[in-house]
Amino acid sequence: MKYELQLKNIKEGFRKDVERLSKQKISNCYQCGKCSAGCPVAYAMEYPPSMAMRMIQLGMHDRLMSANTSWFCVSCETCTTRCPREIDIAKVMDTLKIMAQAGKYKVSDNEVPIFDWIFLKSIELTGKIYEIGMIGAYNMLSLNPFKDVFPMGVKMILKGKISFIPHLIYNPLEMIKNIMMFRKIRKKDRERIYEKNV
Amino acid sequence: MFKVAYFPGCSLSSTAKEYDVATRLVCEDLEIDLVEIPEWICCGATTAHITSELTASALPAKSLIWAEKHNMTITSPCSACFSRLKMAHINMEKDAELKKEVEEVTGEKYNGKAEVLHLTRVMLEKYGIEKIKEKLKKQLKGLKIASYYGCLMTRPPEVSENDRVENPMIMDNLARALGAEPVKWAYKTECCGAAFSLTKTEIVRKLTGEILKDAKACGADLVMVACPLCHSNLDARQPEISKLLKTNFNLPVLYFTQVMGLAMGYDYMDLMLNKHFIDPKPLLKAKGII
Amino acid sequence: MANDKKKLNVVGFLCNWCSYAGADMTGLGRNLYPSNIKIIRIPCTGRMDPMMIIEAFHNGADGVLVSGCHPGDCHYSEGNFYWRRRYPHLKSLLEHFGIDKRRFHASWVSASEGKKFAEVVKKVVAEVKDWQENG
Amino acid sequence: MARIGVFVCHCGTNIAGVVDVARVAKYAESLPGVRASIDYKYMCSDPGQNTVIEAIKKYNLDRIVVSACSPRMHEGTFRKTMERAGLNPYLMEMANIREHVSWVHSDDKELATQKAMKVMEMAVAKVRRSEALSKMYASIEKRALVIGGGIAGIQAAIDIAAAGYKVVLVEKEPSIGGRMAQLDKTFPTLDCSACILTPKMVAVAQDPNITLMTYAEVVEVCGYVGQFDVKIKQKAKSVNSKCIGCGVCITKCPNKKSLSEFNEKLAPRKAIYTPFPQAVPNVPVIDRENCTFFKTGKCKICEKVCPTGAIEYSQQDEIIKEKFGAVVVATGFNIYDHSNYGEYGYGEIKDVITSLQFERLLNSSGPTDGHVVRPSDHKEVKNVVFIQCVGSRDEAKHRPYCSRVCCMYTAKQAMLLKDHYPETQSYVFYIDIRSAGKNYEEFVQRAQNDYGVVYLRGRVSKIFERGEKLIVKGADTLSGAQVEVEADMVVLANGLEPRSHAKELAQLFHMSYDQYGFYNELHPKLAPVETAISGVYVAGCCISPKDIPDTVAQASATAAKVCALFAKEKMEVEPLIAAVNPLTCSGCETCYNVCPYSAIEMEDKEVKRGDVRHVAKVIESVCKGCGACVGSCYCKAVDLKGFSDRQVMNQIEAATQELSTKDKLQSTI
Repeated sequence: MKYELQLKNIKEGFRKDVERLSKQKISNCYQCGKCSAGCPVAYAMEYPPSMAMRMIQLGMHDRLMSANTSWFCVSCETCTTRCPREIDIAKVMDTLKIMAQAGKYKVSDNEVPIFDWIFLKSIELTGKIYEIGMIGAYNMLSLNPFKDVFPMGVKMILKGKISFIPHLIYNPLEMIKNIMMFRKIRKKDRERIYEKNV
Repeated sequence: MFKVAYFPGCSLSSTAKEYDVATRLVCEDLEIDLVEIPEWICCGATTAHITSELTASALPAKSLIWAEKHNMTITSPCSACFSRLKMAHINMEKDAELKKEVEEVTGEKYNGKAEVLHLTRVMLEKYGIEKIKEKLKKQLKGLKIASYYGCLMTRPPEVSENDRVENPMIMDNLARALGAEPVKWAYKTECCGAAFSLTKTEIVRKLTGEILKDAKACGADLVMVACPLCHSNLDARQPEISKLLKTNFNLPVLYFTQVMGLAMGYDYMDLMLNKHFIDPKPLLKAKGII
Repeated sequence: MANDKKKLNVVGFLCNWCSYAGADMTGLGRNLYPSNIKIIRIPCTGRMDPMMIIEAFHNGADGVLVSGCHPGDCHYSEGNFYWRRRYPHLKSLLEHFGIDKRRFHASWVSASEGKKFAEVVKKVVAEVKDWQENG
Repeated sequence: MARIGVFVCHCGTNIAGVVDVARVAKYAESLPGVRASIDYKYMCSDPGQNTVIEAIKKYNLDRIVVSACSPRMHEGTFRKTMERAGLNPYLMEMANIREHVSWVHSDDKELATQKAMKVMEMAVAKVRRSEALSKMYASIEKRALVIGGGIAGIQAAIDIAAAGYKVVLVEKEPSIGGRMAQLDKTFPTLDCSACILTPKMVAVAQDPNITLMTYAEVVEVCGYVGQFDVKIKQKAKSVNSKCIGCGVCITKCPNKKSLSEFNEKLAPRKAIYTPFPQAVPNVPVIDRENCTFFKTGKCKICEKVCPTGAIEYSQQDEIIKEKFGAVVVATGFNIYDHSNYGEYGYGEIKDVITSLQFERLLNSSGPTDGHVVRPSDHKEVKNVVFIQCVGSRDEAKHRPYCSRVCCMYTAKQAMLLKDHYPETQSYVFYIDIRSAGKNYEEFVQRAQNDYGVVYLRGRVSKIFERGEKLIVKGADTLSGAQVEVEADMVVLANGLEPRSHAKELAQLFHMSYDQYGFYNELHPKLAPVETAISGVYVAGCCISPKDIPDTVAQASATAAKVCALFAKEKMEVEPLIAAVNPLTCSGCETCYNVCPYSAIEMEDKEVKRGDVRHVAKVIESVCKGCGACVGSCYCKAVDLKGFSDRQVMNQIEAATQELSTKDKLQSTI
């Protein structure tokens, strides 16, 4: 694998985006690999976390953003807790996902973003999670309509663990405030990620 | 009687109803007044912080602001909700700009005064383990309990503020206080794959499988948890994991308030133990607890 | 560096053994700080005559910093204790005279704390600037 | 009117790269009293100094300002230059435009140049008020104190004694030998540590010039170079000089509840003990905290069995006062306590041990007679994992520095293990291998190639117990793989840190130390064994982690410094001291009370004819020039030479004035 070092990728662009949005000093990483050693999902990642940090240092956004690494991060914070250089690696992984989902870089996963969209829509509209609607919608959109229906889903319903009626915020005024809040957040997020008016 | 702002979280009103019920029962006995935050909204869970930093802070902020206004410690029995509440509090403390933005979108002011504690700490530290012992009706003799803490209740340390990060003992101490035998095992803080339950189920099966394997190998009769997400992975997914690993774990997974409830004399149906996929009845009968 | 291009003059009195050496260490480590501070070397903070500080303000200094060894680490055993007792009295006296408290500072910087010295200067300059701009 | 010369140094590009030195020199010409100003590439060099001397002669200068680096660096150099030019050395001031200007304001050359001009102007203002001071001399007590009986202290004591001077070696443990005595073998030669150390220990004991004080601590220090008054506490050994070291008391002592410090708590020791069989002096001490007699009043077995009647329960701690001319501090190191590493088991997993414990296990006179067995069940080991950088290069644990010796000793330990047990396998987790040193890199290569030690580049994330085994979860960043090793024992390469009491000792001597407690040398390169306190020298790991050869080299260096000091009959001391003007002194005795050195005495003096007053007087040989009296004098009767009120006031005035507008650019400072 050959990579042509480009100063603009190292000094600005991708690496700078990551450092700005995650507020972490990526150059601190000295590649000890403790994050990769403890990561419970590193076995499934194309590049383990320590290698991802190196790729950010060198500005290799094409390669890193088309890999599954950040999407397989389960946010267990093991890496952050044990990092000897005090880098919040989990937050860096979050940042990669935030940037991708905001459309600034490539999205290389087709499960998590769909789930995230449905999940947040559910909160936006009802204030809480509406499981069955959410699971249903997720299964439909991810083209796997019968995932987890048998036997787990059915058993869940039989045990009364999943309700068919959404739990709503009872106060309609609060609901409208909630929807307005999400609108404001989206605007601010765009400004922040694309550095408009910042 | 002391008042605590209660943030049950979405799971406790659906998939983990039994956790909510058991928690309320136990707290009533302990004379802890759980004041449910009116009109609380979802904490955003993992989804929020991997989608937008602002959302991840704004959603919990509403509850934090309510607790601050009413001068109450805010608690959640769900590790994920607790972690998000505390994380939002810490992030706003560290990042003045973020705090300003949160105040703008929520339209309310936050002074950074809310105290966020996980339910285990409210009960075992604020209330006190000795006082709990006084309320017990029976001892859970002979029950080997593996306490599973998972990620969000323990990490990162500035959020959890637990006794220690790598080998927390707070729930083990509770198990001992209840008369049970805490199991020494290695996977008590390993990740179960939580957020991937729906999206990347294979990962959950593998990680949870390893946790169950270690608990079983270390001789646990049951696993005690304090998080509905861990519970659904360890319990609801247990049959399929057993099948996958060609074994039968048959390891009941109980919420810690349910285990406390048992020692306080509540019975099987009071604590809604029937809701679990792995029925703890045979085990509890064998040990003479019910 | 937050150099204030406007006239902003801070006089720094540093003890020879800790803070002056600490400021040397700042240079060795190439830690940058605002150039508004002018350093005067004194043997020990215990030598600080309150008149010197009053003289500095009288001559138009915008801020004064006095920095010495950490309490307990004084080269002369107890010099910085004398200064530690003098400082709060002097500060309140100066406030009484109308010298804003943001203009007069004391700190403890050891010979190895090069980075800390840069931070101290940044903080002092920022406070003096705050006074200058916001009154 | 003063005739001042200003000399601006480029210091190569160190100053000139940022500051426009020519402009600084030009500006100097505009200042009152300045008769000459010259800039030169390296002012401290020989031609540079000659330029100064020539200018002094040519322009008939009577005082000068050198605008260069810190006075802490070259004040002495230029004072000598002044002498060579026939001027009083105290009519020279340094303007620090390197450490305080060019190195810290490199982001804005214009502002840096303006500040350099200002700093120079302040020095000119000060030197205008400088007075010629005459030299002072002090006598030297030609006895040296060496603190710490490790290899550094031993070497320093032997070298000083060899020059014929008396040495007192103080060690807080019952025996000298230090950390080196605990080691099995040394890298890269695999010499037996005891074999090369014990002859030196014996040499110390037998040297007539060396007084050995073990089980003793320095508790108080007064005075200064040439005349240190030191109080040493000799702790009660409970064994007197009649002891012949037969060891019967140790064998018969029934109390073995305490753990041996020397064996890193791997084995018990008696309440009456010597740390190890080759101890020097070979006299046991009673550990009173654990002795049955001292706790309950019953037992006295040691007294009964002692053939010479050397046991003396009534002994008391004794404070011994001594005078010394110089001090060598060589207090050595502790290893990092890994109980802060939760992921490595909080120090609670028995078979996760420290490197020093492993060293004791390897040692044939160690607690297991050289058998490497697990502390938990005494079973022999097969797979051993070594983890480097535990408490080193770890900011999260507040130990960001490299401990320098761990890479090497880990390789050594892995090799020694293979030598003992050819069927064992070692794994080493490392981040970078640092093997700079003669034959060091070859040594590490040998461990890998000849001894088959498996090196894995990555830190370990977690160790946990599974059954009897330890599971080590690490990574190999070179292949990108997660690595899990099933081990019988894990050896942590704990980093080095100063002894826990290092800070208190530094405070006794007023030495400076860094945030970890390592002592600061006067200059990291050019004065590596001197401290800011003249007459106090440092050697070994109390400065920074280092290996045995470097430690021994430093120890000998301190000895050279001490001998050079003692070779003089008397010593020059700075005349920067306080002086009282009896005419204005009110006799309030404030200065008398504040002086930390009792250098002020009150006398009745005829200040004017027929006017006898109670006034203060400075005892010149005692005054150290701190200025506490000056700062507290109500009537401005005391002043400090070299930092006089008029000098400092002049500096303040210059500091607060704007640059004169003769400089072509409008000043913005």
